[in-house]
Amino acid sequence: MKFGIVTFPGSNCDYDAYRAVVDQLGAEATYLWHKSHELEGVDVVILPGGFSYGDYLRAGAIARFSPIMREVVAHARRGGPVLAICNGFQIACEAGLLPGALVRNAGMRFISDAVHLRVENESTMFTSQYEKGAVLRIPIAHGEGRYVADAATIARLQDDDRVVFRYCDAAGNLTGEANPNGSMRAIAGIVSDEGNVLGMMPHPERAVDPLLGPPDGLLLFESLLARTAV
Amino acid sequence: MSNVAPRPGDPRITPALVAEHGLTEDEFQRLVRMLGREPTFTELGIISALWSEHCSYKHSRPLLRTLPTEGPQVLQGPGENAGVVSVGDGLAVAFKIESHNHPSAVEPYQGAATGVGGILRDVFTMGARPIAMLNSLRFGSLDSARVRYLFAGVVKGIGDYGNCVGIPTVAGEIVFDDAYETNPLVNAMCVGVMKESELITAKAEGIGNPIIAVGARTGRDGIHGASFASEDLSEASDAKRPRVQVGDPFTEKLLLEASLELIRSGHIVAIQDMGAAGLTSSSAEMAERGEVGVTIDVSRVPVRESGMTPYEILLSESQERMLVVAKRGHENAVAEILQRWDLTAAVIGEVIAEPVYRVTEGDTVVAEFPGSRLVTDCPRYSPEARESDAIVRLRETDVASIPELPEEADPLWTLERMLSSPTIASKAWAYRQYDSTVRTNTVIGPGGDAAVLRLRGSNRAIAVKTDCNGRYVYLSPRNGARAAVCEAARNVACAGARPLAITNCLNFGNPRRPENFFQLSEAIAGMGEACRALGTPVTGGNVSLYNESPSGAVYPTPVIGMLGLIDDLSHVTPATWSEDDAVIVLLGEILGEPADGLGGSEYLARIHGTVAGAPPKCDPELERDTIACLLECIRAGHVRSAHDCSDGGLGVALAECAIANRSAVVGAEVDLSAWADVPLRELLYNEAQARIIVTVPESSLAEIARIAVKHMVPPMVIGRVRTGSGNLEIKHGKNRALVAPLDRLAAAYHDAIPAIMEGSVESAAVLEQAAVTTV
Amino acid sequence: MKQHRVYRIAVQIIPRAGLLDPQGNTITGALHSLGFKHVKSVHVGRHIVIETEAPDALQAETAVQEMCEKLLANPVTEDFEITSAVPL
Amino acid sequence: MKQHRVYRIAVQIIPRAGLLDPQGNTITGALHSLGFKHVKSVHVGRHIVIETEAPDALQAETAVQEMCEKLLANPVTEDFEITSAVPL
Ligand SMILES: Nc1ncnc2c1ncn2[C@@H]1O[C@H](COP(=O)(O)OP(=O)(O)O)[C@@H](O)[C@H]1O
Ligand SMILES: [Mg+2]
Repeated sequence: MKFGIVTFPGSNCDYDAYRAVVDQLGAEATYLWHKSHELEGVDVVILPGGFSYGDYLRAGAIARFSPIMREVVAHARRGGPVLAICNGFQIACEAGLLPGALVRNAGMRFISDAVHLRVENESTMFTSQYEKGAVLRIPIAHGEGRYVADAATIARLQDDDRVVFRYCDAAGNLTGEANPNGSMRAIAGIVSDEGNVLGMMPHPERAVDPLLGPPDGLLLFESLLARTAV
Repeated sequence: MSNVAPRPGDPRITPALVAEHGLTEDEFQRLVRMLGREPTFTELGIISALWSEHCSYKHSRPLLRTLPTEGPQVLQGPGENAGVVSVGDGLAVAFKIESHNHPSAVEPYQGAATGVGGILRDVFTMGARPIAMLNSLRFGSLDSARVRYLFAGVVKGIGDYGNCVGIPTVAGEIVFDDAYETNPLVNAMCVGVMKESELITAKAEGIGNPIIAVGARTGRDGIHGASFASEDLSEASDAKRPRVQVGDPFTEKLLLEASLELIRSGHIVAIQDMGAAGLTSSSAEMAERGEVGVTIDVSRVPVRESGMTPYEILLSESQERMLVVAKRGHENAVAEILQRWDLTAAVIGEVIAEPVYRVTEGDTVVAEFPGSRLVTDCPRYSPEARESDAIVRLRETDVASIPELPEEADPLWTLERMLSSPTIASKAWAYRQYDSTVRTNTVIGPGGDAAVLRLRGSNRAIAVKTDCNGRYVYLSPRNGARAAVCEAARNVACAGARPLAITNCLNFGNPRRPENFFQLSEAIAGMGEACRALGTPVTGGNVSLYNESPSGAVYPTPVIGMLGLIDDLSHVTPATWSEDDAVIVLLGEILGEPADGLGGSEYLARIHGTVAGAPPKCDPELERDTIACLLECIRAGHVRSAHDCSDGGLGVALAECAIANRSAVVGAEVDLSAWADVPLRELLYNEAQARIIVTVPESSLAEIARIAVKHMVPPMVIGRVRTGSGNLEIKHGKNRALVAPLDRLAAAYHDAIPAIMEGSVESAAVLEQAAVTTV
Repeated sequence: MKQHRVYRIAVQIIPRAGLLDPQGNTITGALHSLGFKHVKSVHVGRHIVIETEAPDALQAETAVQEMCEKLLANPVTEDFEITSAVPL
Repeated sequence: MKQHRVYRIAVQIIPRAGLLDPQGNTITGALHSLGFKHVKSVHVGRHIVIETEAPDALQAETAVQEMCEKLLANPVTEDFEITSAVPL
């Protein structure tokens, strides 16, 4: 299985995603340049974190017009897996791959911390190796991570079981304090209609090496691997 | 030599204009002698920047020469953009610290942000990829609204810039003291890694090679920043506000990637940041290092605004710009790499054989200096050094006789008050705004003693930390500077690292005042002594003098940026307790010795509002032995945690071991009854140096004792970790004990700064004004 | 071909009402603590000034309208309004 | 005492001319690549709407002026302008 990691101007977690895939997962990975029109035959696209175009207008607003995004959208329409992390999530929303938007954190500040996430849906291609309700500890690092959408969208996400991760406390409870950015319904990650695009603000690629902390993000990548192994 | 004539429209050179440029009459005469004629306005501007302290080190160079700069690990000592040391396995680390004090005093957000940007460029222009940022900050008391605004703005500026570029900010220190009220200190440090073979220096070479300006366009911002950094802050500084530089971290990220690609491409011979004094100093320094001449045509420099004069173009400190010397004929290849990163490049000059520094505007020569003397031939001063009588008196104050406050009858009150001192309290409010885990190398992030970053491609890691206690340096400069080096060394050692080398940032007052120059020369002497004892050469640094405000100079603050090497990842050691029943052992300076005075302590400052007494004596040999002992214990696998005593002494250090990790607080029983004849406040709050609290399993005790004896370092067993206990209990003789509930200690330590900052008007102002996006 | 000239168009981009507005609330709170007790509410949006060449004001505005729809405003969370268009 | 009523005051805050405007530059570049080649410059500022009680429009404006100086605008890097003041 081959992962393609898009580098936009200002991406800075592309390297981390690459190392996670290659060093920890043992899979193949390649960087995809934002000006390119080629997905180079990759199976999974990762839209990585960072500050594409400095997040200067709105996080993700400019990057979604990059030439490569046309190919990424086509890949997604074909059912190809897209893992959109942090700034990637913001880009995916701007590009219409996922509903809603990510706006400034409720506390208005950038937050860097390790937070707890509860796995809400273990049946997606990104979470099949987790147990439902599992509590993960994963780093976040963002200033615009508050997930918002209109009521109808929120209801649809809920009804279709498309909320994949929620912010919770260490025991798995959804509390006000456990929601770091004020996201609606404590949403930390959602999948697209077809289930093949996952957007999440926390950084699973930073939680794969036991040297750096609990490797709770590794199963997410392994879920993707397991899918094609079948 | 060419004919240099004044440019139409240039102001006439008058004594007033010369003074405005910060040149003395003597310096002006020196310039006239150098040129053999009157300077033009442009030349006056150039010299004013180059002869500023910031660029010329005219008051500090002779002193800096006394520092040890060599060692087998040193690949590049002082003099380049950053120092470089070998860390084994063919890898090298480049690191440097720099100040951005005055810009941050005027505009905290942009001042701090551009400080981060500048030091990043210093590191990646050496060929190293930045992997970590640190900082060292000083503010006045948080009781002041202006200080809260500065603090909030500086922290946000550091965070926004580093986060956007994608370099983790992993460690630092923040001290609050009235001495820094109007003149905050903002020092930023960057650490990068590279293969040893990738090292590049900023030496212009090769006659006929083109000089290329890369990156952002040149605007009118920050003109004369270097001389601004070299004068006292005053009311008039307010009028200098248009000098504010605005940072563009997005362009910086592109520059970083493009520069590393350029360096690896083989198309260039040198690259340097256009930092302080912009194009002027970068081009002059590159020429000087390469012992060649250069010619620059300002009309070819891409500008942001129309009608910019040569003077303005040369002295602009617009950010995110680099100067590159390319190989002749490789201009297109260079341009291509830059284009890929959406950056522009313009050939603006050439390396020439003729030994001159020449600036033209089209065909007209607007400035010309003979030889490479521009940089080397600057004035040198050794002003009078005399210790202030007032400080001598302060140092000789008998602080032991200061009576306890009535509240201190309850020792828990005192401990809580110490832990909630903003200088001691958790700085998580600040570092939670810094991405500390991007690039996935951060083994220990902010919150421990030193940050630890793994070195990919090896089983090694580095530990880094900045430190300085300005109060010690104020009361006793030589000893205080020694202590700064030793504290930084202790901190990296606690994380499991062998201290390897330092960078430093000398934040002092106006050197023309004898008491300030005394502090500067003594501090540099003390720093050198400690570095020699510890075997940590100085590989670079920065001098920031004139840190004064109407109320006087700041505490002399020689901030040390320490780099340590961990040979094996299994040696990485946490600061906080976790293992039940582990034995708490104190290594180093014996408890209850005369060194245990309260002079210069945080206790006196916080509880009694007093800055006086002789600060703890720093003995670099004892520090060296204590560190060696600790490292041997760690390497032998005996140590579960290590944390040194510093601000707030043993009492605060014990509490930190218990509660610094708030989600896993751990109690302990400590027994200091063996020292029952020493007053409890002295035992707990004296800040004796060379003291490290380690926890070890019972079974290791004998081994620890053996290792300690070998290093002639006294080990003192003082207690046991009790994971089940909700208290930190400290016995002190019969019937006397401090039983401190962990939740109260944790609240004091962790909530102190948020309680002041969250919801403050100044915080809101910073968040509003710095809003890049306003969704 | 018609002669182009430069127009300066100002746009306001305003977060849609109904969304949690921490920025407005924070400022309101801060203004109250500064003594501006009479402040009832604060809302913050973006103010964007674009200078663009166009044959006439109408076409300049149309172009800016399009820029807003495509890039400058987020249709999920923001409304926009062109507030002025003047030739330079 | 004079009767208070509520005024809605709008303020524009823009980065001071001559200062680098990375945001504006980046957006200009983005608009160019989206095909809006005629765009000469973009500057992004904030648009703040404050509703406050005051005895009359003048006093409402004076108060907002003060709010800008004390809190809303950065005195070093930004200029502000009150663009409208209407009673509600
Ligand atoms: N400005 C800052 N940026 C990042 N980390 C900081 C900052 N200030 C303090 N820290 C972190 O907080 C912890 C405590 O710092 P400090 O009190 O200076 O420790 P020590 O007393 O061991 O020198 C350290 O991990 C330090 O890196
Ligand atoms: Mg320490």
